[in-house]
Amino acid sequence: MYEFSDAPNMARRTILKGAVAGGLAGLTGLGLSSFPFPAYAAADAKEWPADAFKQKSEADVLKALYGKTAEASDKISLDAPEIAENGAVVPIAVSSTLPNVTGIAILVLNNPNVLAAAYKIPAGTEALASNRLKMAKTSKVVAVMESNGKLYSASKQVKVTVGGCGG
Amino acid sequence: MRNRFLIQLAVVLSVGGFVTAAIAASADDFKAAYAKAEAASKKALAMKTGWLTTTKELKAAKKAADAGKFDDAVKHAKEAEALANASIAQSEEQKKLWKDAVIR
Amino acid sequence: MLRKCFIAVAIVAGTAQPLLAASGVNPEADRKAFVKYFTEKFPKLKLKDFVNGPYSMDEDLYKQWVAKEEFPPYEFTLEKGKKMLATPFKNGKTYADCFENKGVGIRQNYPKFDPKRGKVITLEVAVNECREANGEKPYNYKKGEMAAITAYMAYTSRGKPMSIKIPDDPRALAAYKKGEEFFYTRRGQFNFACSSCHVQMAGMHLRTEVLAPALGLMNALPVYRSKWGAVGTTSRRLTSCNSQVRATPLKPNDELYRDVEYFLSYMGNGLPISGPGARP
Amino acid sequence: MASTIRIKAVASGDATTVQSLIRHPMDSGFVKDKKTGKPIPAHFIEVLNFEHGGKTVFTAFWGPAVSKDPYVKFKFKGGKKGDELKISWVDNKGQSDSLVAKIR
Repeated sequence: MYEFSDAPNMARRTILKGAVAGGLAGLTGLGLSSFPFPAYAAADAKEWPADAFKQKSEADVLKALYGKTAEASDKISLDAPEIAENGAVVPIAVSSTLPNVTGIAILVLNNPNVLAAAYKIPAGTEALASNRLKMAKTSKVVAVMESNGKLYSASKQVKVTVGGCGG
Repeated sequence: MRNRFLIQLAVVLSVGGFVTAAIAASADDFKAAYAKAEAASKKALAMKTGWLTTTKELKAAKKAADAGKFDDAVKHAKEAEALANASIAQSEEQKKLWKDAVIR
Repeated sequence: MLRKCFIAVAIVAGTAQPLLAASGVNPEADRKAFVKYFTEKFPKLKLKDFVNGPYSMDEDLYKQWVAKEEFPPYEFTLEKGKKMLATPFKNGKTYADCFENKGVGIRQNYPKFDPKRGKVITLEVAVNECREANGEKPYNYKKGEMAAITAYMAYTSRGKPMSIKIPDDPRALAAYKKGEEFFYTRRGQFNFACSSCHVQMAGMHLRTEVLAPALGLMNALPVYRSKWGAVGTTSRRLTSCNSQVRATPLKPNDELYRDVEYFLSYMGNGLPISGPGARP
Repeated sequence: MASTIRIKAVASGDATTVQSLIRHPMDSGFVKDKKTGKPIPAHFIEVLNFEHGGKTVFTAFWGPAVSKDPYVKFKFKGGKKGDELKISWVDNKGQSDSLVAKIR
């Protein structure tokens, strides 16, 4: 089981600092120093929004990621289970009919760090993302989309329980 | 059927509890109680009817004894012995009773 | 003359109904009762869907399963198993030399009874015997390599009906009977038998989990469990179940585990292999 | 070493659906090692990028709450059978991998 809640805040911060440093050091490992202008758009650790991944509330995550607040929208579909079969692997899919979506963020409000995943959606890519997330406990899951420069959100409560004699 | 078994278990456990409450225990009391518990536990394991809770109580007994808390140690050892004996009784009882559960 | 004839009839009848009169063991009758019990308990469920356990019984769980099966988390384990099956041992031989059809599409025949040694051979035992015969160390019976190779072997058998044979041999029947006894025997401080959860309470929610029916349970093994984040063997499945009722688990590959697998696999005869299955 | 990246990219009509599974522990940093009792340090993919025809079509930014052996699915306009799709990732320890796959 994932013992998110056991970790003290201090340790969490230290880990994140380490993560950022590791990410930057990784650039040399990637060989980017010898190819300062890579011919293709490789995954670039510099782009990772470290600050947003540290935040503990929905508002702070959105501020760090997009610098604004979201309004609820029924044009976002958030497909998540009522009861997660296991908090280690919760399939969550989001899609939307909103126009010109440029970014998607998925937040798990009761996780120690609220932001689970953020996606950059270039023009020509649909407003859709499906992934599998860890959930420490029962929580509201929030899907946020940036459309025409504005933020919209939809949410759903997902129940998480510990395994028993099941299966 | 199951209720009867659980009642037996509850009785065994509470008797174990009462005995230890009265007198302060010594290291020797612990050794004697632990040896009995260990023997019962070994017998249960050999019969493949061990309970995880027996092992847990044995460990707790040893830990308490190491800390010089012999009252506690004896209590845990007696509990372990009671659990081990209950598991053996369960196995004996099930030798016949399992047949009642079979889908026919 | 007449008497001889009677004896001949008795012998013919004896092969058709293995030791029925002598030992009172009749696996086929047991299996029919088993299937009847579960099909009556779950009248809406198709027989072949029992092998998918709780996913066939709860829509919310079913959707999560389908989402994961789009790109199953055990994909890497399957690849590993496939590679292992094709990689020669130090002596140049491979698993293909130990198994019929080179180990492909044969999972439904295990466990099988070996009349020469009078032993039940599970697929896991067969893998380790193959390794040892070729001078390799046996694998751990719970996870890792053993789970990977048996997962791939099961994958190549998907859809094939489970085909366990219990020959007319007192040792085979005794193993079957011991397996049956293990299955129905209450153990652990919770005083639960395998059958408590997977027969009487099958399909019910325990906390929020749905208990898998015993029918077809072995057809899904080895199994990927979300709570393990990995594929585990039959031994791992059984040790984990025993622990949950606070019983001290037996050693992986214990004789009783092999026997219960033999019994329960026979109950799943005719149902398709769905291994490596996935479970919460 | 076999690639850590698995891709299913299928063109249908005017769009391509991409599913990817990556072999990665995605350690959150909050789970303790059962043997040592010490937390397993966080180790997770931070950025995952998909490129088609010289242009990025999807970028994922992941934190430690993404499941082990992470999965992602998205859909982009364009792309036809036989086209190349380039996938690359980098994690918080600076490890990385990339793969060029063909759209089916």
